[in-house]
Amino acid sequence: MLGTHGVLGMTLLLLIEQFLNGMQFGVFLFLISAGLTLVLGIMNVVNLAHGSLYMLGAYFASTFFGLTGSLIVSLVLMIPVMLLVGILIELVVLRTLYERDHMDQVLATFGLILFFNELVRIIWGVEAQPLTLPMWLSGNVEILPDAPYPVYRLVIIGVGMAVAAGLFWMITKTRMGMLIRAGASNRPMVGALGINIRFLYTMVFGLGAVFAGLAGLMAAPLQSVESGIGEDMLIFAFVVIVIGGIGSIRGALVASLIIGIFETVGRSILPVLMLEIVDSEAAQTAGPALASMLVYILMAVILFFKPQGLFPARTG
Amino acid sequence: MSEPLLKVEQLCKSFGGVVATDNLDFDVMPGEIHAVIGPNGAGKTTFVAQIAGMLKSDSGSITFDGNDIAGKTAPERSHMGLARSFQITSVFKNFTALENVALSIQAHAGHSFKFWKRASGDKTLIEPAQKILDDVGLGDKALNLAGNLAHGQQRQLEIAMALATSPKMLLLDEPTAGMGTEESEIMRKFLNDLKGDYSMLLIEHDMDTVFSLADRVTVLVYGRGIATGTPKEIRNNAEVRSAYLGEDE
Amino acid sequence: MKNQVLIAAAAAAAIVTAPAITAPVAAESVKVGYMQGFAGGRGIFGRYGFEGFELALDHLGGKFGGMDVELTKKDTQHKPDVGRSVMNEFIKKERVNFVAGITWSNVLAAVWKQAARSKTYLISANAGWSGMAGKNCNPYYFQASWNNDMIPEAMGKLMKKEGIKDVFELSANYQAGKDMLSGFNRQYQAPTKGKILYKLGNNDWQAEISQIRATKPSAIFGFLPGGMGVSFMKQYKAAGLDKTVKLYTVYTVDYGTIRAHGTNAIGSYHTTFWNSDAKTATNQKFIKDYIKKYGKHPSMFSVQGYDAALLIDLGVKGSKGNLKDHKAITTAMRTADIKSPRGKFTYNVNHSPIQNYYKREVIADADGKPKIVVRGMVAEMAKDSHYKKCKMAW
Amino acid sequence: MLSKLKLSILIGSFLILAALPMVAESEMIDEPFYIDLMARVMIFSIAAMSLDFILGYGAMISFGHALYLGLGTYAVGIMAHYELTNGWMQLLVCISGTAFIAFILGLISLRTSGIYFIMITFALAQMFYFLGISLEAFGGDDGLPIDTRSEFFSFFDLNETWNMYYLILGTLVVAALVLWKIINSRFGMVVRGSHSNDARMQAIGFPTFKYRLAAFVIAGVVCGLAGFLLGNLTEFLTPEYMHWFRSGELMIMVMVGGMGTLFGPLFGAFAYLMMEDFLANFTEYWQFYFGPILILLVLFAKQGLWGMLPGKEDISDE
Repeated sequence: MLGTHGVLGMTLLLLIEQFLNGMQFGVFLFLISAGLTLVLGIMNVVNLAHGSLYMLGAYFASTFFGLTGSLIVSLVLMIPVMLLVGILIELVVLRTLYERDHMDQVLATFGLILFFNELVRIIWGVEAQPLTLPMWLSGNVEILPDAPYPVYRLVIIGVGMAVAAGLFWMITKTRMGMLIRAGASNRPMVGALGINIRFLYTMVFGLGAVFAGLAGLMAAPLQSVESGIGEDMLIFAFVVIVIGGIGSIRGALVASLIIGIFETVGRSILPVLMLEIVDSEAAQTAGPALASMLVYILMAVILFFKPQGLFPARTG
Repeated sequence: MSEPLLKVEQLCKSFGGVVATDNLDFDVMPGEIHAVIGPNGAGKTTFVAQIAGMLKSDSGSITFDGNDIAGKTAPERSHMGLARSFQITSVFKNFTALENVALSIQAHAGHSFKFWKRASGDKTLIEPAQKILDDVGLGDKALNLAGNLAHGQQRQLEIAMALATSPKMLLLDEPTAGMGTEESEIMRKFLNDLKGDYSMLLIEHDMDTVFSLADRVTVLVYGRGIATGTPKEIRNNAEVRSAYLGEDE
Repeated sequence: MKNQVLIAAAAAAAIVTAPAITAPVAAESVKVGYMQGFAGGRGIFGRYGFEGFELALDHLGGKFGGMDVELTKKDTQHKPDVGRSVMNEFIKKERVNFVAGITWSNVLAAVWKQAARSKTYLISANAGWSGMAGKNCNPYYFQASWNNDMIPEAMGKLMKKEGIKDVFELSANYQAGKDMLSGFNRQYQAPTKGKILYKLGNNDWQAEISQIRATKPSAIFGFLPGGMGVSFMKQYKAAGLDKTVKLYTVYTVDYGTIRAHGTNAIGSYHTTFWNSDAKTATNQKFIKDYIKKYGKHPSMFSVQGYDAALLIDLGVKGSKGNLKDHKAITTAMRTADIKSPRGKFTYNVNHSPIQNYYKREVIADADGKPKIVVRGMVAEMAKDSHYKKCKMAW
Repeated sequence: MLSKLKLSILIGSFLILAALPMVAESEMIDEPFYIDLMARVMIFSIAAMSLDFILGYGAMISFGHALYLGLGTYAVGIMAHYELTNGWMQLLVCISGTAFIAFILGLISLRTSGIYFIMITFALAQMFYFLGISLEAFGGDDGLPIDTRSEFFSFFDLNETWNMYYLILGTLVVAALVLWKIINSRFGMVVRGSHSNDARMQAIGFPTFKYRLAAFVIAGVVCGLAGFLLGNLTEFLTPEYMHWFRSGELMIMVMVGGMGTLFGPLFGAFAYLMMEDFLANFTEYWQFYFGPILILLVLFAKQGLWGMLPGKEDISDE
């Protein structure tokens, strides 16, 4: 299909593999976006500092792993710590922002980004932190012929799916989920029911922080743990949430997969495709340039036709 | 008999599975005050939004002054002579009362791509605005910030803004909402003075206001019109009494 | 009333005379401005660079060419326009004689003209923008590091010498990334199995890894700076690609990042200008004192900062105390007669170093921890490829 | 009308700015450095003011406004690169180019509102940032030196510090006056009305979308002019000017100065840039301190510097 131009040898098999890679990346994006869409949708707060929570998760993972040598123990240790961090942020900063406009929220949480980026450098130093994939997770399995796939990436898919399932269950089946939904659509009513909405929000934010931290922990063995890593992820997460529809878990999942596949397949195909169309120096750079703009173009197109995203939440 | 000014036929709107407007037929004759009442969640606000053009209807037709307006935007409907007030007071709080009304006049005085001349010094806007304020009894409050006016005055200002668009018909969404008895009384008198000059579609909660002002009343329950008639007929309608008035009184 | 007038007059006099009092003192010292980006994750280069610079100043007893030093350090925030503002302040307010530092090519491109116009010496402790090696070369600009494409050129030479028959090229889709590739290919001159220009800030490499695997190259040549390199190395290892494809990188592995790379980097190769294993007294003292002062191993950026300071020292010495004697300063600095940890280097016509490049490998030490070892010289006294465009008279 | 105090502060500031080059270069002071410093501050003042025009008055929270700053520099830089150094021509291209792009982007983003609007402006600006990085012909991320500054008149050489400075000051004054006129015009009333209640505006008969779009374009063009000046001042173009961090900074300047106060951002830009400079030289970890300061400002000093001054900016109390 893509011809034999193939310096990149883009065969059908590779295309399928890239598709899988895209899905895996999508699931990873969902991990990052899940907590953010909860906070954004339910509390209607723009939280730019979500990326910082992701970064903190990665740093804690590095430290705990360094101390214990076990990723699972690190996970167990990380959850209460991130919950605490989330609760603290909510109590100190976020709480005062609920009644403010989005502009204030953007600026205040921008302040949080600056603060956390430097905080980690003060505590952990300027160098990137170590965390190497433990042996038992570093194997490969051959899903497609001649293309061994890292076990750890399958683990990420598993965790992402588990989080998705857990969230659906929580939102639809549990009392907390019911309160969250009710709180989103009618705050005074929930208050009137004698439920402490402030406490509820604090817990939701704490939960969001745990999810962000979990994403950071899962990413740490595959990515550099350093100051500022949250921002790139934050941008992706926002694109996901906006495309999916703010506050919709289902939307976040679908949009994550769309973005993951679009980004991954797009950036591997586009440069080849461009060369196929015009074989020149210009195409050599235009391909990658276009690929890096791809998700933003996709977002603009989707929002042009569906200004509330693919799955607009009914409330609001 | 003359043609109705507003004629609504088989109007429908639903949100997800919830039906908000259910095959509604409705009309307002020239000069008439036609009130719509109904319990909470009956779909009154949805109905107003559909008439005003804020919500797109699923099906059905809306004819105003002989024109089908179903496909028109809210500003277009305003220009055709349909003016509305809001349930939640929505005057421009940072503007003075005079500027609020002047803005309304401006909306109907050609396009506003005029970037240079100072709007608040523009006699063609200010003078008629002052006159309307005088008419509604807010003349001496003209230079007060709208946000600083008393609640009842803000509601009056809102109607003044609607009047400033030289409408054929007023769409009033609970003009006495949130008012005390005294303020309600003033508003009632105020609307009574306007009676005859304008056709009105009046959404109202306060039964005294409805029964003292309306020529006709339609009762809305779950998006359906269950009865239409004179206030007296409605008061004596058994179905209405059980569905609505019974609970309310 | 009278008193008040007197006080006012005295105060006015003090204000007027204040600059006059400080002026003569200033003339006896060398004023140096150090500008680099220090904030955020990218601040690491500035940190190492300045530490090297400080250590050199220590070694020189706090003096340049025997003169007292007035050092002003400013943060450019990694922004070209802030860099320009800082340069302006250095020149017009601090009235410095020398400016050193600068991490990024774009900051260098934004500030060099101001320095040249005002005849202020500018010594790049890192940024190796090719524009400076070519048409913009001038008597007031000196390169203490390298030109962007020289390290990849050395890599190209190395991989050719080692007989690697084909490579997959991985570089960033921005200017430096493209410079790296052209530098590499200038020397390597063999077929490539493929090339990817990735997006700045890319962190998920699985798609690239799949693509590389599909083309079955013998080796990868990668320009993967900072965190992107750490991420790539982790994912390259996790995907098991290290078993079939060798990895050669530039600007990716160094002492500043080795801890973060961990065991992932073991078995990879890179080139650099600094023979960190050299047994020379200068190099050993540099490393020992650096570790003593900062508690960590110096990186190549530290060497660059260190040498930038030594170059200023050299220039001041040449001026014999007359900092207005630009001819003497330039002539002295052109000799590059300094005790650099990297060993001897000389200057080309464009003030770009002619120096050795080395192959380094990451191996596992006795504890299984990663260790950088030098595997010999790749290029001896190599010149950059832009100097012919420089029309500077010596 | 402005209160007496505010008017005097404005006029006073203007006089100080007008006299600054002479004072700074006088023998007594001899600190020409301040001329360049203030030139840069004024450019960001213009940019922040243009953002406030849509943000403070039109409630369009654009998180990608720095894009237009970048576009302005590209307009100068690209033309200078092809040796088209006629300032008038450059200005024309800069204005029409930024207007065109703002129009297209406004068409897309103004369909959304709230968080969606914030995010889409953000994403679109990032898109251009990445485009700039990959434009090899114009230096990619390295940026491109602008070898020749814009040429307007033979007697007005922008390489003269004073000329550059007064061009910027002049642009600032003109931009401030024009925007102030616009805000108080019929058009301005529509934009401000749709800020407080867009549904109400539509109900009284304003098709607000096109007015908001026009405001968005005006803000883009004014910010583009700031970029035009920035390119000339720094003799350099770089995609970095379009990075989202810059957009965030512009928002901070607006907030520090006072949202919806047009003249506030002039001082906001000054305060922010000075604060950045001060903190950055105080510690490498300056953002560690600046973050919390920003949060405190948002929480407790929302009205901004300008808003703290007595006298409400209310057009009616003439």
